[in-house]
Amino acid sequence: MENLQAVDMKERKPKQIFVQGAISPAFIADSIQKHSTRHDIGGHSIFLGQVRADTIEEKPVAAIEYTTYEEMALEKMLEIREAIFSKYDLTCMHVYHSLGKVAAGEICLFVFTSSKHRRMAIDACTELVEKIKFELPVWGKELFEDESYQWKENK
Amino acid sequence: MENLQAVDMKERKPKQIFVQGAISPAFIADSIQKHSTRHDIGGHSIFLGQVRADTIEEKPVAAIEYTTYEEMALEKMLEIREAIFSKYDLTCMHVYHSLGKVAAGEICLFVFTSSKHRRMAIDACTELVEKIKFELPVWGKELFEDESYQWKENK
Amino acid sequence: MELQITIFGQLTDITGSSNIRIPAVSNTDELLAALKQQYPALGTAKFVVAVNKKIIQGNTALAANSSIALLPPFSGG
Amino acid sequence: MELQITIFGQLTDITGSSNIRIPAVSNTDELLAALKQQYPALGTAKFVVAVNKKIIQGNTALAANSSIALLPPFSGG
Repeated sequence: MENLQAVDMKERKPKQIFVQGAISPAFIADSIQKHSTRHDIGGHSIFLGQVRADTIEEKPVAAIEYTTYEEMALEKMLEIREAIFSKYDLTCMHVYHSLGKVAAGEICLFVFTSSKHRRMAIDACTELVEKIKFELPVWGKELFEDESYQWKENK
Repeated sequence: MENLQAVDMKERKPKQIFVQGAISPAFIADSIQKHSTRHDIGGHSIFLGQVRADTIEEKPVAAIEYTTYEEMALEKMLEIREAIFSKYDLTCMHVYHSLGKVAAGEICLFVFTSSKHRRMAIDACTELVEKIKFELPVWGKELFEDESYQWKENK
Repeated sequence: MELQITIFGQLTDITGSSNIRIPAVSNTDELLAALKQQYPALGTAKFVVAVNKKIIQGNTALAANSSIALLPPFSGG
Repeated sequence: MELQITIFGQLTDITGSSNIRIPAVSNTDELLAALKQQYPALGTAKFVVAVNKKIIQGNTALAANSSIALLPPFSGG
Protein backbone atom coordinates (compact mmCIF):
# COMPACT_ATOMS: atom_id res chain seq x y z
CA MET A 1 0.00 0.00 0.00
CA GLU A 2 2.76 2.40 0.88
CA ASN A 3 4.42 1.89 -2.48
CA LEU A 4 1.21 2.48 -4.39
CA GLN A 5 0.63 5.66 -2.47
CA ALA A 6 4.19 6.81 -3.01
CA VAL A 7 3.67 6.33 -6.74
CA ASP A 8 0.32 8.14 -6.60
CA MET A 9 1.96 11.07 -4.91
CA LYS A 10 4.80 11.25 -7.40
CA GLU A 11 2.41 11.19 -10.34
CA ARG A 12 -0.09 13.47 -8.58
CA LYS A 13 -2.83 11.23 -9.84
CA PRO A 14 -6.13 11.85 -8.05
CA LYS A 15 -7.62 8.76 -6.44
CA GLN A 16 -11.36 8.07 -6.52
CA ILE A 17 -12.96 8.63 -3.10
CA PHE A 18 -16.64 8.70 -4.07
CA VAL A 19 -18.94 5.72 -3.80
CA GLN A 20 -22.58 5.55 -4.85
CA GLY A 21 -24.95 5.33 -1.88
CA ALA A 22 -24.16 4.27 1.70
CA ILE A 23 -20.85 2.75 2.83
CA SER A 24 -21.51 -0.73 4.24
CA PRO A 25 -19.99 -2.10 7.46
CA ALA A 26 -18.79 -5.08 5.37
CA PHE A 27 -16.77 -2.71 3.16
CA ILE A 28 -15.21 -1.21 6.30
CA ALA A 29 -14.39 -4.69 7.64
CA ASP A 30 -12.71 -5.60 4.32
CA SER A 31 -10.66 -2.46 4.44
CA ILE A 32 -9.49 -3.24 8.00
CA GLN A 33 -8.75 -6.87 7.07
CA LYS A 34 -6.47 -5.80 4.20
CA HIS A 35 -4.13 -4.13 6.69
CA SER A 36 -3.36 -7.37 8.56
CA THR A 37 -0.45 -8.02 6.20
CA ARG A 38 1.19 -4.76 7.28
CA HIS A 39 3.19 -5.72 10.35
CA ASP A 40 4.56 -2.21 10.90
CA ILE A 41 1.13 -0.82 11.85
CA GLY A 42 0.41 -0.37 15.57
CA GLY A 43 -2.77 1.70 15.46
CA HIS A 44 -5.68 2.53 13.17
CA SER A 45 -7.96 5.51 13.61
CA ILE A 46 -11.33 5.49 11.89
CA PHE A 47 -14.00 8.16 11.63
CA LEU A 48 -17.46 7.30 10.32
CA GLY A 49 -20.05 9.91 9.46
CA GLN A 50 -23.59 8.62 9.91
CA VAL A 51 -26.72 10.33 8.56
CA ARG A 52 -28.65 11.77 11.50
CA ALA A 53 -32.43 12.04 11.47
CA ASP A 54 -32.54 15.59 12.81
CA THR A 55 -36.04 16.88 13.31
CA ILE A 56 -36.60 20.20 11.56
CA GLU A 57 -39.99 21.85 12.08
CA GLU A 58 -41.32 18.52 13.38
CA LYS A 59 -40.25 16.59 10.26
CA PRO A 60 -37.39 14.06 10.64
CA VAL A 61 -34.67 13.89 7.97
CA ALA A 62 -35.19 10.60 6.08
CA ALA A 63 -32.02 10.71 3.97
CA ILE A 64 -29.28 12.98 2.70
CA GLU A 65 -28.56 13.23 -1.01
CA TYR A 66 -24.95 14.13 -1.74
CA THR A 67 -23.61 15.84 -4.86
CA THR A 68 -20.11 17.01 -5.67
CA TYR A 69 -18.01 18.92 -8.17
CA GLU A 70 -16.07 15.71 -8.70
CA GLU A 71 -13.07 16.87 -10.72
CA MET A 72 -12.36 19.69 -8.29
CA ALA A 73 -13.03 17.51 -5.24
CA LEU A 74 -10.58 14.82 -6.35
CA GLU A 75 -7.86 17.39 -7.03
CA LYS A 76 -8.50 18.97 -3.63
CA MET A 77 -8.40 15.55 -1.98
CA LEU A 78 -5.00 14.90 -3.57
CA GLU A 79 -3.73 18.17 -2.07
CA ILE A 80 -5.15 17.24 1.34
CA ARG A 81 -3.62 13.75 1.09
CA GLU A 82 -0.18 15.19 0.33
CA ALA A 83 -0.44 17.70 3.18
CA ILE A 84 -1.43 15.00 5.69
CA PHE A 85 1.25 12.56 4.52
CA SER A 86 3.93 15.23 4.83
CA LYS A 87 2.75 16.30 8.31
CA TYR A 88 2.15 12.86 9.89
CA ASP A 89 4.17 9.66 9.76
CA LEU A 90 1.43 7.43 8.33
CA THR A 91 1.50 3.99 6.81
CA CYS A 92 -1.81 4.37 4.96
CA MET A 93 -4.71 6.75 4.52
CA HIS A 94 -8.09 5.95 2.97
CA VAL A 95 -11.10 8.21 2.44
CA TYR A 96 -14.52 7.27 1.06
CA HIS A 97 -17.49 9.63 0.71
CA SER A 98 -20.98 8.75 -0.47
CA LEU A 99 -22.76 10.36 -3.40
CA GLY A 100 -26.49 10.11 -4.03
CA LYS A 101 -28.99 9.11 -1.35
CA VAL A 102 -27.92 7.81 2.04
CA ALA A 103 -30.73 6.96 4.49
CA ALA A 104 -30.76 8.02 8.15
CA GLY A 105 -28.63 5.57 10.17
CA GLU A 106 -26.37 4.72 7.22
CA ILE A 107 -22.68 5.61 6.85
CA CYS A 108 -21.79 8.43 4.42
CA LEU A 109 -18.11 9.08 5.26
CA PHE A 110 -15.28 6.66 6.07
CA VAL A 111 -11.87 8.09 6.99
CA PHE A 112 -9.15 5.58 7.89
CA THR A 113 -5.54 6.28 8.92
CA SER A 114 -2.87 3.83 10.08
CA SER A 115 0.50 4.40 11.67
CA LYS A 116 3.21 2.74 13.69
CA HIS A 117 2.11 4.76 16.75
CA ARG A 118 -1.41 5.66 17.83
CA ARG A 119 -1.01 9.44 18.18
CA MET A 120 -0.02 9.91 14.53
CA ALA A 121 -2.99 7.86 13.31
CA ILE A 122 -5.45 9.67 15.62
CA ASP A 123 -4.21 13.21 14.95
CA ALA A 124 -4.08 12.66 11.19
CA CYS A 125 -7.61 11.23 11.14
CA THR A 126 -8.98 14.15 13.18
CA GLU A 127 -7.38 16.73 10.88
CA LEU A 128 -8.51 14.86 7.76
CA VAL A 129 -12.15 14.86 8.89
CA GLU A 130 -12.09 18.65 9.39
CA LYS A 131 -10.47 19.22 5.99
CA ILE A 132 -12.98 16.95 4.27
CA LYS A 133 -15.91 18.77 5.89
CA PHE A 134 -14.69 22.28 5.06
CA GLU A 135 -12.51 22.00 1.95
CA LEU A 136 -14.17 19.41 -0.31
CA PRO A 137 -16.82 20.72 -2.71
CA VAL A 138 -19.59 18.36 -1.62
CA TRP A 139 -23.17 19.30 -0.79
CA GLY A 140 -25.78 17.48 1.26
CA LYS A 141 -29.51 17.92 0.68
CA GLU A 142 -31.59 16.76 3.65
CA LEU A 143 -34.67 14.99 2.33
CA PHE A 144 -37.83 14.71 4.42
CA GLU A 145 -40.38 11.96 4.05
CA ASP A 146 -42.91 14.25 2.39
CA GLU A 147 -40.34 14.96 -0.38
CA SER A 148 -39.60 18.46 0.82
CA TYR A 149 -35.92 19.21 1.52
CA GLN A 150 -33.43 21.53 3.16
CA TRP A 151 -29.76 22.09 2.29
CA LYS A 152 -27.39 20.81 4.96
CA GLU A 153 -25.01 23.20 6.74
CA ASN A 154 -21.72 22.10 8.31
CA LYS A 155 -20.63 23.42 11.69
CA MET B 1 -28.12 0.83 23.94
CA GLU B 2 -28.31 4.07 25.88
CA ASN B 3 -30.86 2.61 28.26
CA LEU B 4 -28.78 -0.46 28.93
CA GLN B 5 -25.78 1.69 29.65
CA ALA B 6 -27.77 4.01 31.90
CA VAL B 7 -28.87 0.96 33.90
CA ASP B 8 -25.29 -0.33 34.00
CA MET B 9 -24.12 2.98 35.38
CA LYS B 10 -26.83 3.12 38.00
CA GLU B 11 -26.08 -0.38 39.22
CA ARG B 12 -22.33 0.13 38.85
CA LYS B 13 -22.16 -3.30 37.28
CA PRO B 14 -18.87 -3.88 35.49
CA LYS B 15 -19.28 -4.90 31.85
CA GLN B 16 -17.06 -7.54 30.27
CA ILE B 17 -14.50 -6.03 27.88
CA PHE B 18 -12.13 -8.97 27.42
CA VAL B 19 -12.30 -11.36 24.47
CA GLN B 20 -10.14 -14.43 23.95
CA GLY B 21 -7.66 -13.97 21.08
CA ALA B 22 -7.77 -11.45 18.23
CA ILE B 23 -10.73 -9.15 17.49
CA SER B 24 -12.01 -9.90 13.98
CA PRO B 25 -12.95 -7.26 11.39
CA ALA B 26 -16.33 -9.05 11.11
CA PHE B 27 -16.97 -8.41 14.82
CA ILE B 28 -16.16 -4.72 14.25
CA ALA B 29 -18.52 -4.59 11.25
CA ASP B 30 -21.32 -6.14 13.34
CA SER B 31 -20.76 -3.58 16.05
CA ILE B 32 -20.98 -0.72 13.51
CA GLN B 33 -24.07 -2.24 11.90
CA LYS B 34 -25.93 -2.37 15.23
CA HIS B 35 -25.76 1.43 15.44
CA SER B 36 -27.76 1.98 12.25
CA THR B 37 -30.98 1.95 14.27
CA ARG B 38 -29.78 4.94 16.30
CA HIS B 39 -30.85 7.93 14.24
CA ASP B 40 -29.44 10.48 16.69
CA ILE B 41 -25.83 9.49 15.93
CA GLY B 42 -23.87 11.73 13.55
CA GLY B 43 -20.32 10.44 14.05
CA HIS B 44 -18.45 7.36 15.22
CA SER B 45 -14.81 7.34 16.24
CA ILE B 46 -12.95 4.04 16.32
CA PHE B 47 -9.46 3.19 17.48
CA LEU B 48 -7.95 -0.20 16.68
CA GLY B 49 -4.73 -1.45 18.22
CA GLN B 50 -2.89 -3.86 15.94
CA VAL B 51 0.00 -6.10 17.02
CA ARG B 52 3.18 -4.77 15.47
CA ALA B 53 6.04 -7.07 14.48
CA ASP B 54 8.77 -4.88 15.98
CA THR B 55 12.25 -6.29 15.45
CA ILE B 56 14.18 -6.59 18.70
CA GLU B 57 17.78 -7.74 18.43
CA GLU B 58 17.05 -8.94 14.88
CA LYS B 59 14.09 -11.10 15.94
CA PRO B 60 10.61 -10.00 14.87
CA VAL B 61 7.73 -10.18 17.36
CA ALA B 62 5.44 -13.02 16.22
CA ALA B 63 2.60 -12.41 18.68
CA ILE B 64 1.67 -10.70 21.93
CA GLU B 65 0.16 -12.69 24.78
CA TYR B 66 -2.08 -10.58 27.00
CA THR B 67 -2.94 -11.24 30.63
CA THR B 68 -4.96 -9.15 33.07
CA TYR B 69 -6.04 -8.82 36.67
CA GLU B 70 -9.59 -9.17 35.45
CA GLU B 71 -11.63 -8.23 38.52
CA MET B 72 -9.59 -5.08 39.05
CA ALA B 73 -9.54 -4.21 35.32
CA LEU B 74 -13.33 -4.43 35.00
CA GLU B 75 -13.86 -2.23 38.05
CA LYS B 76 -11.34 0.28 36.69
CA MET B 77 -13.05 0.19 33.28
CA LEU B 78 -16.38 0.99 34.96
CA GLU B 79 -14.76 4.04 36.59
CA ILE B 80 -13.27 5.13 33.26
CA ARG B 81 -16.63 4.63 31.53
CA GLU B 82 -18.41 6.80 34.07
CA ALA B 83 -15.75 9.53 33.82
CA ILE B 84 -15.96 9.60 30.01
CA PHE B 85 -19.78 9.59 29.95
CA SER B 86 -19.90 12.47 32.40
CA LYS B 87 -17.32 14.51 30.45
CA TYR B 88 -18.55 13.92 26.90
CA ASP B 89 -22.04 13.91 25.42
CA LEU B 90 -21.93 10.38 23.98
CA THR B 91 -24.63 8.10 22.67
CA CYS B 92 -22.59 4.91 23.12
CA MET B 93 -19.17 3.65 24.14
CA HIS B 94 -17.75 0.17 23.56
CA VAL B 95 -14.35 -1.24 24.52
CA TYR B 96 -12.95 -4.68 23.71
CA HIS B 97 -9.46 -5.90 24.63
CA SER B 98 -7.89 -9.22 23.71
CA LEU B 99 -6.54 -11.75 26.20
CA GLY B 100 -4.23 -14.62 25.28
CA LYS B 101 -2.24 -14.75 22.05
CA VAL B 102 -2.77 -12.23 19.25
CA ALA B 103 -0.53 -12.66 16.18
CA ALA B 104 1.30 -9.78 14.47
CA GLY B 105 -1.12 -7.98 12.13
CA GLU B 106 -4.19 -8.88 14.20
CA ILE B 107 -6.38 -6.49 16.21
CA CYS B 108 -5.99 -6.53 20.03
CA LEU B 109 -7.95 -3.40 21.05
CA PHE B 110 -11.23 -1.97 19.74
CA VAL B 111 -12.47 1.33 21.17
CA PHE B 112 -15.70 2.71 19.71
CA THR B 113 -17.51 5.95 20.64
CA SER B 114 -20.58 7.51 19.03
CA SER B 115 -22.14 10.93 19.43
CA LYS B 116 -24.49 13.39 17.81
CA HIS B 117 -21.49 15.54 16.81
CA ARG B 118 -18.09 14.40 15.59
CA ARG B 119 -15.87 16.30 18.07
CA MET B 120 -17.42 14.62 21.10
CA ALA B 121 -16.96 11.14 19.60
CA ILE B 122 -13.36 11.85 18.52
CA ASP B 123 -12.22 13.49 21.78
CA ALA B 124 -13.84 10.80 23.94
CA CYS B 125 -12.22 8.02 21.88
CA THR B 126 -8.78 9.64 22.10
CA GLU B 127 -9.01 10.04 25.88
CA LEU B 128 -10.36 6.50 26.32
CA VAL B 129 -7.41 4.99 24.44
CA GLU B 130 -4.92 6.79 26.71
CA LYS B 131 -6.78 5.71 29.84
CA ILE B 132 -6.95 2.10 28.66
CA LYS B 133 -3.21 2.04 27.93
CA PHE B 134 -2.14 3.56 31.26
CA GLU B 135 -4.84 2.70 33.80
CA LEU B 136 -5.99 -0.85 33.00
CA PRO B 137 -4.03 -3.67 34.65
CA VAL B 138 -3.20 -5.55 31.46
CA TRP B 139 0.21 -6.89 30.44
CA GLY B 140 1.55 -7.81 27.03
CA LYS B 141 4.29 -10.40 26.54
CA GLU B 142 5.99 -10.10 23.16
CA LEU B 143 6.65 -13.58 21.85
CA PHE B 144 9.38 -14.27 19.28
CA GLU B 145 9.33 -17.16 16.87
CA ASP B 146 12.06 -19.01 18.75
CA GLU B 147 9.81 -19.02 21.86
CA SER B 148 11.88 -16.44 23.68
CA TYR B 149 9.94 -13.36 24.87
CA GLN B 150 10.14 -9.82 26.15
CA TRP B 151 7.62 -7.90 28.25
CA LYS B 152 5.95 -5.07 26.36
CA GLU B 153 6.31 -1.46 27.55
CA ASN B 154 3.77 1.27 26.79
CA LYS B 155 4.89 4.77 25.78
CA MET C 1 -19.87 33.83 -27.67
CA GLU C 2 -21.25 32.50 -24.41
CA LEU C 3 -19.78 31.28 -21.16
CA GLN C 4 -21.07 28.11 -19.55
CA ILE C 5 -21.36 28.12 -15.78
CA THR C 6 -21.93 25.13 -13.55
CA ILE C 7 -24.11 25.68 -10.48
CA PHE C 8 -23.98 23.53 -7.35
CA GLY C 9 -26.01 22.84 -4.21
CA GLN C 10 -28.62 25.32 -3.00
CA LEU C 11 -27.69 27.80 -5.75
CA THR C 12 -29.58 25.58 -8.21
CA ASP C 13 -32.73 26.56 -6.29
CA ILE C 14 -32.04 30.11 -7.53
CA THR C 15 -30.94 29.36 -11.09
CA GLY C 16 -33.37 26.50 -11.66
CA SER C 17 -30.63 24.58 -13.46
CA SER C 18 -27.16 23.23 -12.80
CA ASN C 19 -25.87 24.60 -16.10
CA ILE C 20 -26.48 28.14 -17.26
CA ARG C 21 -25.07 30.23 -20.12
CA ILE C 22 -24.48 33.94 -20.21
CA PRO C 23 -23.09 36.23 -22.94
CA ALA C 24 -19.27 36.29 -22.79
CA VAL C 25 -17.59 38.62 -20.28
CA SER C 26 -13.86 39.07 -19.78
CA ASN C 27 -13.47 38.69 -16.01
CA THR C 28 -15.22 37.43 -12.89
CA ASP C 29 -16.33 40.88 -11.68
CA GLU C 30 -18.28 41.31 -14.90
CA LEU C 31 -19.54 37.77 -14.61
CA LEU C 32 -20.89 38.36 -11.10
CA ALA C 33 -22.58 41.60 -12.14
CA ALA C 34 -24.26 39.87 -15.09
CA LEU C 35 -25.35 36.90 -12.96
CA LYS C 36 -26.81 39.10 -10.22
CA GLN C 37 -28.78 41.04 -12.80
CA GLN C 38 -30.20 37.83 -14.25
CA TYR C 39 -30.73 36.14 -10.83
CA PRO C 40 -31.21 38.87 -8.19
CA ALA C 41 -31.33 36.28 -5.36
CA LEU C 42 -27.62 35.57 -6.01
CA GLY C 43 -26.98 39.05 -4.56
CA THR C 44 -27.66 37.77 -1.03
CA ALA C 45 -26.60 34.13 -1.47
CA LYS C 46 -23.31 32.88 0.03
CA PHE C 47 -21.01 31.36 -2.59
CA VAL C 48 -17.52 31.43 -4.09
CA VAL C 49 -16.49 31.23 -7.74
CA ALA C 50 -14.14 28.51 -9.03
CA VAL C 51 -12.27 29.05 -12.30
CA ASN C 52 -10.55 25.98 -13.68
CA LYS C 53 -11.25 24.09 -10.44
CA LYS C 54 -9.60 26.68 -8.18
CA ILE C 55 -11.49 29.08 -5.94
CA ILE C 56 -10.61 32.60 -7.08
CA GLN C 57 -9.45 35.44 -4.85
CA GLY C 58 -10.35 38.83 -6.32
CA ASN C 59 -11.14 39.67 -9.93
CA THR C 60 -9.92 36.99 -12.37
CA ALA C 61 -9.67 36.98 -16.17
CA LEU C 62 -11.91 34.55 -18.04
CA ALA C 63 -11.32 32.84 -21.39
CA ALA C 64 -13.89 31.20 -23.61
CA ASN C 65 -12.76 27.78 -22.43
CA SER C 66 -12.55 28.55 -18.69
CA SER C 67 -14.40 26.10 -16.44
CA ILE C 68 -16.56 28.34 -14.28
CA ALA C 69 -18.51 27.14 -11.25
CA LEU C 70 -20.51 28.72 -8.43
CA LEU C 71 -20.01 26.92 -5.12
CA PRO C 72 -22.20 27.51 -2.05
CA PRO C 73 -20.77 26.57 1.41
CA PHE C 74 -19.63 22.95 1.46
CA SER C 75 -21.64 20.45 3.51
CA GLY C 76 -20.12 17.04 2.92
CA GLY C 77 -19.59 14.30 5.50
CA MET D 1 -1.43 -17.78 59.15
CA GLU D 2 -0.25 -16.93 55.67
CA LEU D 3 -1.04 -14.21 53.15
CA GLN D 4 -1.61 -15.12 49.53
CA ILE D 5 -0.23 -12.70 46.94
CA THR D 6 -1.02 -12.65 43.24
CA ILE D 7 1.83 -11.72 40.92
CA PHE D 8 1.38 -10.29 37.42
CA GLY D 9 3.38 -9.68 34.24
CA GLN D 10 7.16 -9.57 34.31
CA LEU D 11 7.21 -9.95 38.12
CA THR D 12 6.38 -13.64 37.63
CA ASP D 13 9.85 -13.96 36.04
CA ILE D 14 11.20 -13.05 39.51
CA THR D 15 8.84 -15.06 41.70
CA GLY D 16 8.59 -18.05 39.36
CA SER D 17 4.87 -18.27 40.09
CA SER D 18 1.75 -16.13 39.82
CA ASN D 19 0.66 -17.07 43.35
CA ILE D 20 2.96 -16.92 46.34
CA ARG D 21 2.38 -17.23 50.09
CA ILE D 22 4.26 -15.55 52.88
CA PRO D 23 3.84 -15.67 56.67
CA ALA D 24 1.21 -13.16 57.82
CA VAL D 25 2.26 -9.52 58.28
CA SER D 26 0.04 -6.66 59.40
CA ASN D 27 0.71 -3.97 56.80
CA THR D 28 2.14 -3.40 53.33
CA ASP D 29 5.49 -1.99 54.52
CA GLU D 30 6.14 -5.26 56.35
CA LEU D 31 4.89 -7.16 53.33
CA LEU D 32 7.32 -5.40 50.98
CA ALA D 33 10.23 -5.97 53.36
CA ALA D 34 9.42 -9.68 53.59
CA LEU D 35 9.00 -10.02 49.83
CA LYS D 36 12.27 -8.25 49.06
CA GLN D 37 14.09 -10.52 51.48
CA GLN D 38 12.63 -13.61 49.79
CA TYR D 39 13.02 -12.24 46.21
CA PRO D 40 15.91 -9.72 46.19
CA ALA D 41 15.25 -8.84 42.51
CA LEU D 42 11.96 -7.20 43.61
CA GLY D 43 14.14 -4.52 45.22
CA THR D 44 14.93 -3.00 41.81
CA ALA D 45 11.76 -3.99 39.94
CA LYS D 46 9.09 -1.37 39.14
CA PHE D 47 5.69 -2.26 40.55
CA VAL D 48 2.77 -1.06 42.67
CA VAL D 49 0.76 -2.99 45.27
CA ALA D 50 -3.01 -3.40 45.01
CA VAL D 51 -5.04 -4.26 48.11
CA ASN D 52 -8.65 -5.28 47.47
CA LYS D 53 -8.30 -4.19 43.82
CA LYS D 54 -7.16 -0.64 44.62
CA ILE D 55 -3.61 0.60 44.17
CA ILE D 56 -2.36 1.66 47.60
CA GLN D 57 -0.71 4.98 48.46
CA GLY D 58 1.60 4.67 51.49
CA ASN D 59 1.56 2.00 54.16
CA THR D 60 -1.74 0.12 54.34
CA ALA D 61 -3.12 -2.33 56.90
CA LEU D 62 -3.63 -5.93 55.78
CA ALA D 63 -6.18 -8.46 57.00
CA ALA D 64 -6.08 -12.23 56.55
CA ASN D 65 -8.66 -11.99 53.79
CA SER D 66 -7.14 -9.00 51.92
CA SER D 67 -6.67 -9.54 48.17
CA ILE D 68 -3.05 -8.57 47.59
CA ALA D 69 -1.46 -8.19 44.16
CA LEU D 70 1.84 -6.93 42.76
CA LEU D 71 1.39 -5.01 39.50
CA PRO D 72 4.28 -4.08 37.20
CA PRO D 73 3.74 -1.17 34.71
CA PHE D 74 0.67 -1.77 32.55
CA SER D 75 1.17 -2.56 28.87
CA GLY D 76 -2.23 -3.28 27.40
CA GLY D 77 -3.52 -2.19 24.01
